[in-house]
Amino acid sequence: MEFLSQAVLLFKKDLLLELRRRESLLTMFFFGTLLLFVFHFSFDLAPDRIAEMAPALLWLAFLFTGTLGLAQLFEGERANHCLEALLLSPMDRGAFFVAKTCFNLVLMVLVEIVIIPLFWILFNLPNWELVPDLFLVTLLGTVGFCVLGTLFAAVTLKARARELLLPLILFPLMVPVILATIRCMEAILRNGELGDALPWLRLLVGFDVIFLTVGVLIFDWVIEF
Amino acid sequence: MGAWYFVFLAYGIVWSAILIYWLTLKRRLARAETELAELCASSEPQANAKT
Amino acid sequence: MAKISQISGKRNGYFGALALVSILLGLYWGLVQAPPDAYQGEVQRIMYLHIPSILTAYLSFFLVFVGSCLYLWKREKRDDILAYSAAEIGVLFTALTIIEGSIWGKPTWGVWWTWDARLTLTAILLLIFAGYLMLRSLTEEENRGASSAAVLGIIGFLDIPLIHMSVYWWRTLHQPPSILRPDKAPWENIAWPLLTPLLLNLAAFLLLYFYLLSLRFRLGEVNEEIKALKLSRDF
Amino acid sequence: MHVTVSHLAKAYGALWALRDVSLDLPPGEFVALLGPNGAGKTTLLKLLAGLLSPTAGDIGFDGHKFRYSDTRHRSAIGFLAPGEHLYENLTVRENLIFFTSLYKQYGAVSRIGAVLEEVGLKQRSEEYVATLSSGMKCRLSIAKWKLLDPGMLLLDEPYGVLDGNGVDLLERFLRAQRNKGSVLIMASHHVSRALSLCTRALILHQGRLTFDETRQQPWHSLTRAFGEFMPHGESWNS
Repeated sequence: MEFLSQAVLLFKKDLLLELRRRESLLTMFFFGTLLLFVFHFSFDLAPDRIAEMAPALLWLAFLFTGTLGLAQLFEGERANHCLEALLLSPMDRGAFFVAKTCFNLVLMVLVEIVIIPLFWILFNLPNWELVPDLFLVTLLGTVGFCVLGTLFAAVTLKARARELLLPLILFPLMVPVILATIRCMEAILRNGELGDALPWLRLLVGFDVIFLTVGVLIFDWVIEF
Repeated sequence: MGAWYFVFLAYGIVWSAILIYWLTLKRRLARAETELAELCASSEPQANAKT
Repeated sequence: MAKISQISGKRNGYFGALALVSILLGLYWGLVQAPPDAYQGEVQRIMYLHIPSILTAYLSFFLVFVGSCLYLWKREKRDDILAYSAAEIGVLFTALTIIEGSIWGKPTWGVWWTWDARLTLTAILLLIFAGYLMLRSLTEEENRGASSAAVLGIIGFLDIPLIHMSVYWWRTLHQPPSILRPDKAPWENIAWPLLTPLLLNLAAFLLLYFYLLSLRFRLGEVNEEIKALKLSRDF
Repeated sequence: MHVTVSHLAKAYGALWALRDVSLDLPPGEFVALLGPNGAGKTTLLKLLAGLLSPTAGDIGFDGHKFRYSDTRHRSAIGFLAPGEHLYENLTVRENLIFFTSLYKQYGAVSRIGAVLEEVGLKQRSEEYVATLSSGMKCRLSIAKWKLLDPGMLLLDEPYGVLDGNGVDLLERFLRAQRNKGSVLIMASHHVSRALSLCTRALILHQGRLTFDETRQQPWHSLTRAFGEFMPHGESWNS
């Protein structure tokens, strides 16, 4: 249970730091809305093609906002050599990974809570009652993104051109999550419930579980000097 | 655009790429081994001198 | 892995000669001896190149995975050299696979690039490989780069089945899957007379692959020895 | 805590930062690590702290070989870099609460108030660390390690920014730790201060251990060995 208490401790520290500096959340939020406007101008969403366009646009917005969040993820540790302070301590590296993943997840979920309804308003889409289901699927996709994103944000911590390298490594690995999330959202939009997109949902859940466990196990070598 | 054109195109590209890679690999290996030989040669006398 | 590194220069030569002979044999059999395919005609001969190079690409990704796991576990330089040698050759073969795939696609589908499941999968594989090599070269500190690349090697390999599934499901939504169907092994749905050249070429490719790998491995080891010698000289 | 170091070596690329250092430090040993800049002092400290993986050799705590992944030994390792290892955007108290719970010293949380009083940061305990002066930050680091009470405390040039009673505070803390049986290794250029506290002196030169002797009152051998590195004009009462 020590693992959990350390994870909670680190998570609270990150939240406190974020409340004090308030830079990641606001920048991610404004970046997300900015992307929505950009999409609105560049695509004329004919009502009938809404079903397959909306999920792709939403998910693209979240992907790029998440990447922005990942770049900021270890900033708190970078200042004043705090990462060294954590590595010095008897902290379980897996707990550190879980804390960082949950922190980034919370940031992205907060952004998504605002962006999805805003998306509905901007693109004046009809079926409002589907938003909760959509949000659930997006949540699963975001978990997958945060797990691998945090892992590779830590891996590229010491690399040159960090901000460029991270998306380059991350996006090919995210292909299953991108495809699965968009297919599930499309199914929900088109016929109200998952139906034939269930295997996609299983793939998504499998992805999250596999890489969360692998991440916790492997994080020892990722963060070590 | 006979079918043979595409076959030769594909085979040509693949085998020339592999050939080029093989040659560069050979050259890099040769250069590395000569450097190794020089290092061994130059560090031998020094090692003896030191003992 | 110790076996490969013991192959001295001379024995490497025999290995190379053997690979060369089998390549020429495969070429002759595939291009001249084998009858053209029933409905695809001559273009089918690219298949003798395409399937072996895909399998070698998959093999090299597996070797990267094995090398990365061993390196993280035992921290021996040798496993790391194996991993990035396999990665380097893997990138070459994956790129060639994509080129062959598009050349083969032109006469059969009339377009240079089709979002066929196999080609998309190979393209993603190439991106992951490229990410692996980029990560290794952009990380300054030596063994930090090695362990970061090892992590990507492992995660990348574990991700392949998921990518494979998602790309094929995505593909079957739009058009029926092509020859390399996931449910049946490639050689089941090919007529017998075409099979022997395919297997011959496959053997040739594997021999070539291991020959190149042993050369690249040797290069990695020599570089390592040079660094060790320089270090020990001013110890 | 008994610290043993055998044939420790560290190379960055083709350059040796540290070559074949072997030490045996019984509990209560206070080592003054001396030597010119770039002699490998910080590298040795970081290797002992487990922040760097050595190219060769290994480190043992109370007989157990130190491995990087196991965090058992980590709670006993202290590394005082003045002003560093503190979260700038957390307040003084939050920093201490965070680190004491991270090191699982839940008992120490109640002593935070008293320790802050000692280091003179009592009235600033709710301020952000970023607003503190570097001297104050150094005192906060001292307070932090006073609470965590490590078995081995490494110090990297702690005197840099401390004022008069700051130095007294630090030296009282170091003597207390020494009497408690923990091993202290201090890398410093304030030779006279370091020698007045230490029980043993090491001199590192270009990564090599050129001098390793326990303290004697007229320390002529040290004067000779250290002569060339001394800033001319400065002398110390060894």
